[in-house]
Amino acid sequence: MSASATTGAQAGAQTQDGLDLYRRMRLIRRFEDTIQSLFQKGEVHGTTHLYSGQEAVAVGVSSALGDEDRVAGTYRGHGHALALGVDPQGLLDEMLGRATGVCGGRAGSMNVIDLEHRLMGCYGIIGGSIAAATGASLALRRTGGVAVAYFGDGTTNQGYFHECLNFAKVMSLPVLYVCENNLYGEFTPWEDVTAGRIEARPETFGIPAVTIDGNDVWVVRDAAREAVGRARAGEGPQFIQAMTYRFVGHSRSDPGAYRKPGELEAWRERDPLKVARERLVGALGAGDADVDAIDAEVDEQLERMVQAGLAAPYPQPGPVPEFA
Amino acid sequence: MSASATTGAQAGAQTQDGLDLYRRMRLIRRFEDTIQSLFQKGEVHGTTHLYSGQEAVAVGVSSALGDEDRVAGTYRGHGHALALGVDPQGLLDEMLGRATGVCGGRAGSMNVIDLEHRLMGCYGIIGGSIAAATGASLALRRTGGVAVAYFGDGTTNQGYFHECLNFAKVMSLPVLYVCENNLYGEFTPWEDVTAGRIEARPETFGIPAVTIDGNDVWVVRDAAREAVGRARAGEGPQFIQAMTYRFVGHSRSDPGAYRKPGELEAWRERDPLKVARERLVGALGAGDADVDAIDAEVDEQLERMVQAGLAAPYPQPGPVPEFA
Amino acid sequence: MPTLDFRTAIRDALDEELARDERVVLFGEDVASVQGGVFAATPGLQERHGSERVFDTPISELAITGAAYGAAVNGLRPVIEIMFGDFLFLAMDSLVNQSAKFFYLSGGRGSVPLVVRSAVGAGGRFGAIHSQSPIGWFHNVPGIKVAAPSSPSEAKALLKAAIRDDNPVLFLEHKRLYGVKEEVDGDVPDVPLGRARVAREGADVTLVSVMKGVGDCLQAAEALAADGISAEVLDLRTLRPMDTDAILASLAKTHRLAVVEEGPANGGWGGEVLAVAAEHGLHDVDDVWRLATPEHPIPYSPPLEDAFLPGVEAIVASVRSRLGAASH
Amino acid sequence: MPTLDFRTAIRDALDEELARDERVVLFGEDVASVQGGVFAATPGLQERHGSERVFDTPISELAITGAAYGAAVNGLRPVIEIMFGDFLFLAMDSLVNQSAKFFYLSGGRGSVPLVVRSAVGAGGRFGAIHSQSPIGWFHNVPGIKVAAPSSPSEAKALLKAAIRDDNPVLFLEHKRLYGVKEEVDGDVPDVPLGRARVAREGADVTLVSVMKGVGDCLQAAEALAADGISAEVLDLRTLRPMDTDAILASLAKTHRLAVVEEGPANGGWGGEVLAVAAEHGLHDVDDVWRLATPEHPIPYSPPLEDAFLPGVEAIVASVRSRLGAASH
Ligand SMILES: Cc1ncc(C[n+]2csc(CCOP(=O)(O)OP(=O)(O)O)c2C)c(N)n1
Ligand SMILES: Cc1ncc(C[n+]2csc(CCOP(=O)(O)OP(=O)(O)O)c2C)c(N)n1
Ligand SMILES: [Mg+2]
Ligand SMILES: [Mg+2]
Repeated sequence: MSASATTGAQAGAQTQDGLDLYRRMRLIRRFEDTIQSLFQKGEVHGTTHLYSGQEAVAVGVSSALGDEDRVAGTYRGHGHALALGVDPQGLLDEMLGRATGVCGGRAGSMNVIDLEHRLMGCYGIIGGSIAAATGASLALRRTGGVAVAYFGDGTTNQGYFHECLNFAKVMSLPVLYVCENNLYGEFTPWEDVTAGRIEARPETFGIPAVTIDGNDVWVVRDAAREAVGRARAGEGPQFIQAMTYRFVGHSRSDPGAYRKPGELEAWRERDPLKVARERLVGALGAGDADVDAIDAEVDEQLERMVQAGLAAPYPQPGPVPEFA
Repeated sequence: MSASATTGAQAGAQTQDGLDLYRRMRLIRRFEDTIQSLFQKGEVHGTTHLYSGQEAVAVGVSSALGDEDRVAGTYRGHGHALALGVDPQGLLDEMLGRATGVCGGRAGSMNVIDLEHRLMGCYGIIGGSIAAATGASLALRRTGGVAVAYFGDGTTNQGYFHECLNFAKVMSLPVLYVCENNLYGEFTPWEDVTAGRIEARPETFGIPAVTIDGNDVWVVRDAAREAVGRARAGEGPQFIQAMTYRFVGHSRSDPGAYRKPGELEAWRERDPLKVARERLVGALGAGDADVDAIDAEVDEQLERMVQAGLAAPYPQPGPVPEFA
Repeated sequence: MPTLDFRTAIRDALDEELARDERVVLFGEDVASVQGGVFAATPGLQERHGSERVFDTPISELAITGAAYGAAVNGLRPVIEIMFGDFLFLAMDSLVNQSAKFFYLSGGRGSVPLVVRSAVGAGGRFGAIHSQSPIGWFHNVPGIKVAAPSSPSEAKALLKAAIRDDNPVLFLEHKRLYGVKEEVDGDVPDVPLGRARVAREGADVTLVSVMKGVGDCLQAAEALAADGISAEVLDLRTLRPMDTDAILASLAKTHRLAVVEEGPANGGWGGEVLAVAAEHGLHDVDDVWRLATPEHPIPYSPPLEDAFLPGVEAIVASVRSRLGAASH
Repeated sequence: MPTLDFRTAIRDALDEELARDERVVLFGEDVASVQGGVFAATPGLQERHGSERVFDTPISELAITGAAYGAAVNGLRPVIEIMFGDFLFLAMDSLVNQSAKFFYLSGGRGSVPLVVRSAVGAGGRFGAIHSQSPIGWFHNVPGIKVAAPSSPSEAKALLKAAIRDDNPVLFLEHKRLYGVKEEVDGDVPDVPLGRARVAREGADVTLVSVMKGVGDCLQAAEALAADGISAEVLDLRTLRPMDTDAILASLAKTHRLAVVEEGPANGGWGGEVLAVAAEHGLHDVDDVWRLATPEHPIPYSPPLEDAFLPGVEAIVASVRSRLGAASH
């Protein structure tokens, strides 16, 4: 096969790979839109924290992980789960409280667990994901795996953050800490409650830290590949601060009154889906039609999922064992 | 009065002041020796954590404080208390479990409280002193007071440390954090369990931090005066890392097997009492006799205290109200 | 008659106490935000009382609670919000090892006037980590008071009493009550901590509960009245100290007592009520029992959560069967 | 006969399980030190099993406990030491909100084989913050087991059972028991979690306790035998799950039951025992009561602490008077 054919093949593979990343992000976005509308319809209950706008982080990081790795997500975890390959129908059914949900309807939006798909859990307590991943890495270091913790900017002020990063560093554990800095903790700008630069905190412990554009999936993947590689190679914990922004309220009850004027609009210009589409039809030589096709397929997929989900049975109350 | 007379008077005042600092340190040292022997005699109970070797820190810091300031000490708090002016007899009686103890025998070695002498408490939980002082400064900022927290090197790995320093910095509270780095947390060398430099942690938050010789009471006082002054002036939290060493076991059950060869001997050369005596008879022009006299007076004082303490009544058990 | 809703009752109590006493301060996560916290219970308080006295904090439950303790010991009277009761574990060390110990250890010379507000309870589909009731975790801790109001007027009166109390008080706000409205004319009367309330007089059985459970018991009592069973409803209001006199008095009257507790029976506060009955009122007891939740975490799915909670129907059915049984 | 002391029993159980199962790991503050921790319960274990499996940690209770949870979910079987039970608050969030919830939320697909060892109890003059008994704080938490051994052989058997259990187990070691010796010949028999033990047969009254309290009850029973009172002593061994069958069986036999609890009565585990008796054994009850500690923090001064704790004399006197009273 001629060199040019090879590069052509490589280009094709790269394009295909880029389209796959785009599809995953698009799936998350439409999933969240769907959850929001189902919430308004009274089919999703309690509260939800949507990942819309942050898709490139989880999709980029997950694309750098192997089968031996494990992930701890947060209450804002639909994207963390879908990026790992958790069955979208199972996740939707969980939100709908159905027996067919990935946790049988027991967990709901904030507490999803899917061990089969490397998701050790989503944690409703701020900092819980950090502890979970730190501990996981104690086990994974025996098998060459790396643990990943997602958490937000506001979580860096919690005791879990400090204790676990120090613990992981002194034990040189294979764990990657991914701070999704979306500028706010609930309604509070991160600078108002956070002393100094977030990335300086891991650096102080001697943990390598990078701050990256969290809305460009390729940038995220490259950073994650490097960090995961170093962790796997025995270089100890790694830290990524991904700068991003959530397009929706903190939770369903939040109108977002605190946003600075023009802020949301500016970030929409940097929508990770927009960024990816431009790269795809630009440098990666895909056609707009290829991307449109994905959009249509994902929309269809979600329509089918909603129908199936709303038709799925609710779990039957009944005695449940307290202990394993 | 002639200039030389003035300087002479100043020198005299300086010498007297130095002798007072020495006396306070000597009192703490002999107090701790006494506690140890009373422990062996079965008159002091449970466990004790002695301050021997670290006297210059509490004495130096306390000499920089005013009536409007408040202090939070630790389970290693006899020195923190005596340096503030807590009645030595009351403190000894507390250790002896007598009704005449500063807390009526209820608290014991680890939990001494003496509000009258600006000691809001001694805290048996690692990090408790940091929270207590941080909170105190919320109240003291109304009255121009400064709160001081003492804690050890090992305590900087505790969630309290991280959360409170960040809290104090974002709120710009008048609090001084005094880390007594005596190289070990219990039996563990601080480097083994602490990632990076301790002083880098406050610096990361933008909290001014200095590392000083914790065995020279004048060095400690100068650093404390500067830090307290900045805190009082509204410049927010301040941090001092005082390098020091404990001459006795962590607690009464500790033989100190972990000490590096020659380490104890080397630090004994830098005994804060030795350092102070040299400065006194040197630069400060005191006579050895003056210092010897203090030693003798303090020894006598303690003999009298022990007699009085052992003669003091035990508290009577009886109903105690649960609530204020 | 003018109505008072639970949220406003909380807000008004805070507003009035902040206005009455300079030493009162309020802080927590997002409490000073426009929304007035996640549960919209504190809007406008920062505007009215200034950012020195009402302010947001970092997400640092341990620092918030420790700082409140340190401030309380030095002259302030802090009210803090720990958003969800489920987060109290992260604050518990300071509450139990600092605040609850201080009065005793100081030889009675000092005290800790501190109120910890926290939203608790299930039924809102918030799942296992945002629906728990923390009473059991604090019930065995001397030096802490635990208040658990059942209505807007009770909430306003008890919160004011808690703020004026010189001891640490854990003040629990049941999420399902925030929307509740009540007709209130004029000011609500003062309520002392530690005193229970007979919410409904009855002769055949005593239903003991707190918070949302009191309303459920009142509805159940209504239904039971239809088939000639006269149920007394006792609102404990405060779990610690517990008003054992009120429990024993009602028991002496009805000889049958059921506790309705939103939480696992094993180790719950209802066990303490039964223990008090057995220990001090045995001769009055014909029957005592508990309605509580199953011994597993709180489920998310609506049918699971509904079946999990002891609701009005369950109370009615249980009383019917036990009284039937008891009359054999 | 060869003797086994409590410390060695703990150490041997750990040593044997570390040797038996690669997945078992042990960590905590200073556990790997020459001394083998502050209570000298783990000396030599790092030398024998390597620093990957037995290691010291920073003073970070939350990280220790959270890391143990994360490791347990991913195939290890961690045993951690939280030095004093009083420090458990700092670890409680992970225990209750992570470990205790996982089995249920995972739909039963995962579990958390985790043991938290902690030294508890008063009587050693350690004061208010180093002497508490944490049972009450965890008693109301589904998904956690609580073991509280009363002797060296019980400690060894229960610790091995806890390590082999697939659930989070809080394993409490009473400080006053560390020095206790017991004649043991050969291997100690296996003991299942959740099963109580009749430590002494009796007919007139049942004394229920755990840990050091069991020994006190046995001594009291001896003294009571002298004046013709036959006391049965029930060692619950596990507080959660609680062996209610054993409690009810003994009650059916003696009709009188006293709980000896080292902790405040209000909200303590003894209340659950009395509640079980009243709820499920009322017809068998002639008298039930609690001997517990006063409702204030634990004092340091020896005479205060001694009077504070329910000792042998107090138990004897209480049984004498209640049985006298009851026989009227
Ligand atoms: C211990 C704890 N405290 C508070 C909360 C309530 N809470 C949920 S999300 C959130 C904000 C977290 O902000 P950040 O870490 O930036 O993550 P983001 O939500 O922005 O993704 C808070 C305070 C919680 N879940 N747990
Ligand atoms: C939360 C908590 N964990 C553990 C302990 C047990 N402990 C008492 S002192 C100590 C070592 C503290 O070391 P450091 O902070 O350096 O202070 P030092 O004792 O050296 O003065 C430990 C672990 C405690 N009291 N509180
Ligand atoms: Mg954020
Ligand atoms: Mg130290």
